[in-house]
Amino acid sequence: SHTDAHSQTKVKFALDWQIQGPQAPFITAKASGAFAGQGLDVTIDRGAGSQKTIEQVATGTYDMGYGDINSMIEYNVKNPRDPLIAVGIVLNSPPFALLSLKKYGIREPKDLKGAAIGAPAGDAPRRLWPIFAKNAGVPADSVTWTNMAPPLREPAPVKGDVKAISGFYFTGFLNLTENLKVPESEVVAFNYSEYGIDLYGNAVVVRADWLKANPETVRKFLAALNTGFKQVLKDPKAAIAHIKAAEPLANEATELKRLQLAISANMVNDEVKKHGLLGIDPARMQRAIDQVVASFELPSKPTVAQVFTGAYLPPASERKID
Amino acid sequence: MKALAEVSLEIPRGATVAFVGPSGCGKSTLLKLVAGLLAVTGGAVVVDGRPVTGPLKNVGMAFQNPVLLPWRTVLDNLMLPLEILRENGDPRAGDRQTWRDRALTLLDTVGLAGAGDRQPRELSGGMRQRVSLCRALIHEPALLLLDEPFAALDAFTREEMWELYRELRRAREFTGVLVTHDLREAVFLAQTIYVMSSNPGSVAHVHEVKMASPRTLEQLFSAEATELIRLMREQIRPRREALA
Amino acid sequence: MKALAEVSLEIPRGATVAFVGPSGCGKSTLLKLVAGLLAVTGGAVVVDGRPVTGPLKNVGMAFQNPVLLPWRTVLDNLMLPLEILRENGDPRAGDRQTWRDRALTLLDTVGLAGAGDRQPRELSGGMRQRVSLCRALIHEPALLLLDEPFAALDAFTREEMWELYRELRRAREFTGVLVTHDLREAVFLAQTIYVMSSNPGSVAHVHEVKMASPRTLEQLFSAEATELIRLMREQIRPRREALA
Amino acid sequence: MTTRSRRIVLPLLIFGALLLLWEAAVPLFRIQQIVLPAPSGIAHTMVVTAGPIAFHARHTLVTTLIGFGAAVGLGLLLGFAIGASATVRDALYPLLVAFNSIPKAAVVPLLVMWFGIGAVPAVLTAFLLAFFPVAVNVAVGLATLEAELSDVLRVLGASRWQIFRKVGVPRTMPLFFASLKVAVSSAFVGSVISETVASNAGIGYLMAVAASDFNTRLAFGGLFVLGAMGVLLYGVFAVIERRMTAWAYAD
Amino acid sequence: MTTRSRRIVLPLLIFGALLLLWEAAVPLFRIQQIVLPAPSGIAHTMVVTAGPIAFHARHTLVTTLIGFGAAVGLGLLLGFAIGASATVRDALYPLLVAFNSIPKAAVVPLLVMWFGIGAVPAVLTAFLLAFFPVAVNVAVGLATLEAELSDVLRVLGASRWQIFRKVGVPRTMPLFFASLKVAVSSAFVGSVISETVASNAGIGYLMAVAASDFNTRLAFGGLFVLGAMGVLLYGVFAVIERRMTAWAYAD
Ligand SMILES: Nc1ncnc2c1ncn2[C@@H]1O[C@H](COP(=O)(O)OP(=O)(O)OP(=O)(O)O)[C@@H](O)[C@H]1O
Ligand SMILES: Nc1ncnc2c1ncn2[C@@H]1O[C@H](COP(=O)(O)OP(=O)(O)OP(=O)(O)O)[C@@H](O)[C@H]1O
Ligand SMILES: [Mg+2]
Ligand SMILES: [Mg+2]
Repeated sequence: SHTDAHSQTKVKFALDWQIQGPQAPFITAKASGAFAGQGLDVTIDRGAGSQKTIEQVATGTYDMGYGDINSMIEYNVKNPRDPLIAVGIVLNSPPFALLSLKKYGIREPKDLKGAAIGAPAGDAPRRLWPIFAKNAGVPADSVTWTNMAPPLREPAPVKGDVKAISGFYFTGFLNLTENLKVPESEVVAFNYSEYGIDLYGNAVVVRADWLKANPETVRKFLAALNTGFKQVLKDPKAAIAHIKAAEPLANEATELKRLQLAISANMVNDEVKKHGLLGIDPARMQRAIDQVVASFELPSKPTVAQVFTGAYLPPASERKID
Repeated sequence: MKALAEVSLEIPRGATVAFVGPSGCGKSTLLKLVAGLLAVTGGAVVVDGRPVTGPLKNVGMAFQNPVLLPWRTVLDNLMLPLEILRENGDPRAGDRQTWRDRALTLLDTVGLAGAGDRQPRELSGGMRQRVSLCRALIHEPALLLLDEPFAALDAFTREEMWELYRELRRAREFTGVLVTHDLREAVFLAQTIYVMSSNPGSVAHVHEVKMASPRTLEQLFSAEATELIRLMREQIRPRREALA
Repeated sequence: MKALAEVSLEIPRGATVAFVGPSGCGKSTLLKLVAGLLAVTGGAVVVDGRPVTGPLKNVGMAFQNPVLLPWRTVLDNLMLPLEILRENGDPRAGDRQTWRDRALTLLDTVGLAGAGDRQPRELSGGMRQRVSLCRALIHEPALLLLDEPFAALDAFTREEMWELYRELRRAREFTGVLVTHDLREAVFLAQTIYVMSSNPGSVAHVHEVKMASPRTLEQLFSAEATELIRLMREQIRPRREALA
Repeated sequence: MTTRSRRIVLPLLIFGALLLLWEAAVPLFRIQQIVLPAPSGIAHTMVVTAGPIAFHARHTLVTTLIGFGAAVGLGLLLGFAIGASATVRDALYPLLVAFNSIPKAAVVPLLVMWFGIGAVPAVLTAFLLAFFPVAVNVAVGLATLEAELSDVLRVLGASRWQIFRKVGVPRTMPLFFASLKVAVSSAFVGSVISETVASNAGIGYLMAVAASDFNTRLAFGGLFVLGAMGVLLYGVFAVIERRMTAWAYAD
Repeated sequence: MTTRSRRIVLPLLIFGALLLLWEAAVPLFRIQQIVLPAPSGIAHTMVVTAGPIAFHARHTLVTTLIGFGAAVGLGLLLGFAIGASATVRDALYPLLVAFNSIPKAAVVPLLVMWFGIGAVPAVLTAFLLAFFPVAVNVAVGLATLEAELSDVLRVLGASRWQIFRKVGVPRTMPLFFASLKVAVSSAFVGSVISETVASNAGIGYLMAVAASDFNTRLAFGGLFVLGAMGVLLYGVFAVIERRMTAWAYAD
């Protein structure tokens, strides 16, 4: 990065959330010099939620961002004039989950009937609840939702304000067990992916017109991200060291666990092992779009090509992991 | 800075004393000390046999600048003492109507009939001074402290006020302490006149006014009164020159 | 409410006129009208041949209540006119040092030598009045409006102030308008005296003071002066009774 | 035009002009709806959603007024204590200031943790935001009381409490009412913040939901409703102020 | 004890007593750390994290002061305009009030959308929160100016602007400085709010990180730092106030 900074292309990049374990691919790509090696000078800002990031990229405040692809689909349908497009998937399995505690006697989704569930209004799993409920055979209107900001979410079931919460599995599970000291055996989790919800999770997104104007920048960015991603998978501990350097307030042990949880549950699955990092399976993407459109009750349905392009990814061979 | 040197004097109950002296010699300060509004830094003020440590309770006071509460009408300003007395369970507090009548009578006496509903800011300087005087009188205090209460009045209104004071005194006993620049006023109203001097303020001369009370305005033209006024003029003049 | 009935009068340049009359008859109001501080509701005020529509610029004014800016020392209060004049590019604004000297001289003249650094709240009533007078004089205005400027002063200080006024007038020409309750003061200082009456305020009598100027205090004891004062007393008295 | 009607017409005119400018600017500069929707679109959404908006607005209003009432009570009390006694001022003031420097948005999660989700934290937040301006202004008013005004009562044998009531309170009224106007706005802000963080009703909640739906029109509509309600509350206290403190305003 | 030392010792004593009570209550009522950590634990965390805390505190301070400075400038200007001209007041005031009733926390997302994450939205939020109290107090001060004070200058031929400077400003100083103390706290609150949602540095950011980690000790530590900084800023303006407006305080 200490090469001639002036000749480097500047990129403003927004994360989905704070700098934590699961954000390691981006932080590592920057810290290890992968971005600089591609001639990019990337500024990484934290995000205020994976849905907010979509807005910030859409408005041009940021060149690129790391946000929820499902929110992006919704945004595109509602704002057809300036669509975004995803160029690389980082969370291949969506981390969406409902979490509850054994003490409420909830063993399976049916038991949620009549319960109050807490989540922020924009929470993706909360908004996808209707389709989860359908798949799990629970009437969608048999629960009540309580609005709460993210930091209030995990304490709520512990204190008894609500019986369950929705959220990202790795975040919620770790917050409950690590921070709130709930025994792991007490936690009940319903992962959406286990209920026929085949969505993708967070992706690198960019405005379609910006992509057209800066194809090389996107290509280089993804190449560097691929390098960083692979380094993270190979040595999560080293990745956490980069996280700690970028955010001295981070707790290394917790973030390592969070990262490992994200890797095993969301970043690496059979599809990734088969096709490589950052890419998609078009058939699955089609199913995902169908589900999002149904769940969000969207007026029109975009095509796979409008949602994702793999054209700027490094060759599959470079994205392959063992 | 020391505004007043040791001043020691005694005012007999029921008498009226006057303080005269050059501007800035400490008359207003002295009055505030007597009222207990200022704390003495040395020495003591004794009123009614008791040393003054805080504000006195049974006094009526009119300040050099008439201070009316700007958010109350003239009448409501006059009702102020009633409110305080009544809340403090003072036996002198009668019912509201009696006080209203008394207030209206007083306003009439000082030539302000009909001004009861006006706002203080609508009054002229002399009118405010008269309202302030009424407020000092309305609860019939045993001690009346007046700081140039008639300075902003024309000669005739002023003389009418002198007569008003005289009538009040005749009707009811109270002790009066009067600060004034008008030597005729002092002679007309007081039994004892203290001539003060500056730097620091102190009592330079004491005069007993021998004329019988109650007095008439004609008595002011008597040889005795004229001579006393002339004498006090002389006593004040050299003091000022010494100051300069 | 109408405070003043039609009042029409002309003040010759360089003369001093005095307004006397019962309290509340509208003297202060008249002065503020002349200064342009109040807007006329009917009629017109003409100063120097031009109708007054806003505050006049070249006047010195001392109010009945001495208004000093409480956040400035005495000296800084006196420097106020300089600051305004200088900012407005007035040729009379000299350098700061000259003004300082002038302020100190003036303070000395009114018996307040050494008070320049004091705060207004530390002054007695009469001292404030004198400071306010100095502020009205310091920029040597062509028109001087004084509302009972000497009311809070003892007789001697007051007479010294009269003499000060006389000396100032002798040294420099200016037009003076004086409101006062002191008939001797009016006779000593003014060439014309207007006796006002109330309800609504209007000029009831006009007196030319025939005595030669500049005058001496002794002249106040002359038959002419004594007679004029007696006459004006009578003129004011019945008015008040008519009011009551 | 009378002063009264001018007070209503003038700001509406300016407001209308601003809206027109805005309406024109949106297509002119090709501003995305997500960045800044056109006023006409916002108005349309507001009309369509009038029912829910009214419901949530009422909820916010009630919450605000309860918190505000409590704040005025405590603010007066504190302001009096601080303005009247140097010891109390020296002891309490720095702590109050410290407390006031803590963004209430940061305290809301704690309040929710302690009192659960719903109206209680909203009322408390409103209260916490509103009492400080009242206390400060009352304290300043009492501390800058002209000595002569209270001397008038002191020589009547009035107690400190009586002087406070008869002179301190009326003299401080202009400041007190000025502070009420500020405080009612603050209370309003407080309840909305709290509703945004954790509530199932109120304009704050409405805006949080709108934001999560990419419904910027409704979110802006919420802002307008907040502004209108703020003006209304402010107006009520401005009228009361004029009534109570006419003497302090030279006109 | 001198007044000066009393001003420092008294609040510290009370603060200490409160801390002790708190420390004792936590084990006594078996309060969970997530609900309320003990002060000793908070202190420990603060010492351990002193480096980052100092860094973030400095960032917040700079942001606050820039926003505050701008707010004072505009607040004075607006307050003057509103206090001096009835037309301006009638036209602008309701709009200002409406604007002030909009919780700035709700505006931050918009600011972020327009200016991105970082110091700019924080400065702007600080500014937006701080200018209103300044403007209101200055306007009240000017509107309640005693006519006689300005008459003194009017007869000297002073312009409105001169009267404003020579009488209006000093007469309004006690109110202006009272408002500065409030405004600097508000500015501080504003920058922290903004940092919480949209910044990579500052105490607000620190608290957001702590909250998302459920590091309640650090979050409370952040609150203490905010309180301390608030008192400091307030203290500075209180000292300036005393210097400038001693004449208004009878003692
Ligand atoms: N708050 C104060 N601080 C310092 N000095 C003061 C204060 N108040 C009054 N003084 C000084 O004390 C002296 C006496 O003042 P005081 O008001 O008693 O005079 P006075 O005799 O009433 O004068 P006047 O006749 O002009 O009203 C004056 O020299 C004045 O400057
Ligand atoms: N702002 C006002 N509103 C209504 N009436 C007023 C106002 N100011 C003065 N007045 C009335 O106008 C009349 C004249 O007042 P002004 O102050 O001119 O009297 P003055 O001759 O100076 O009396 P004094 O000798 O007592 O000072 C009085 O009756 C007074 O009540
Ligand atoms: Mg005096
Ligand atoms: Mg007058």
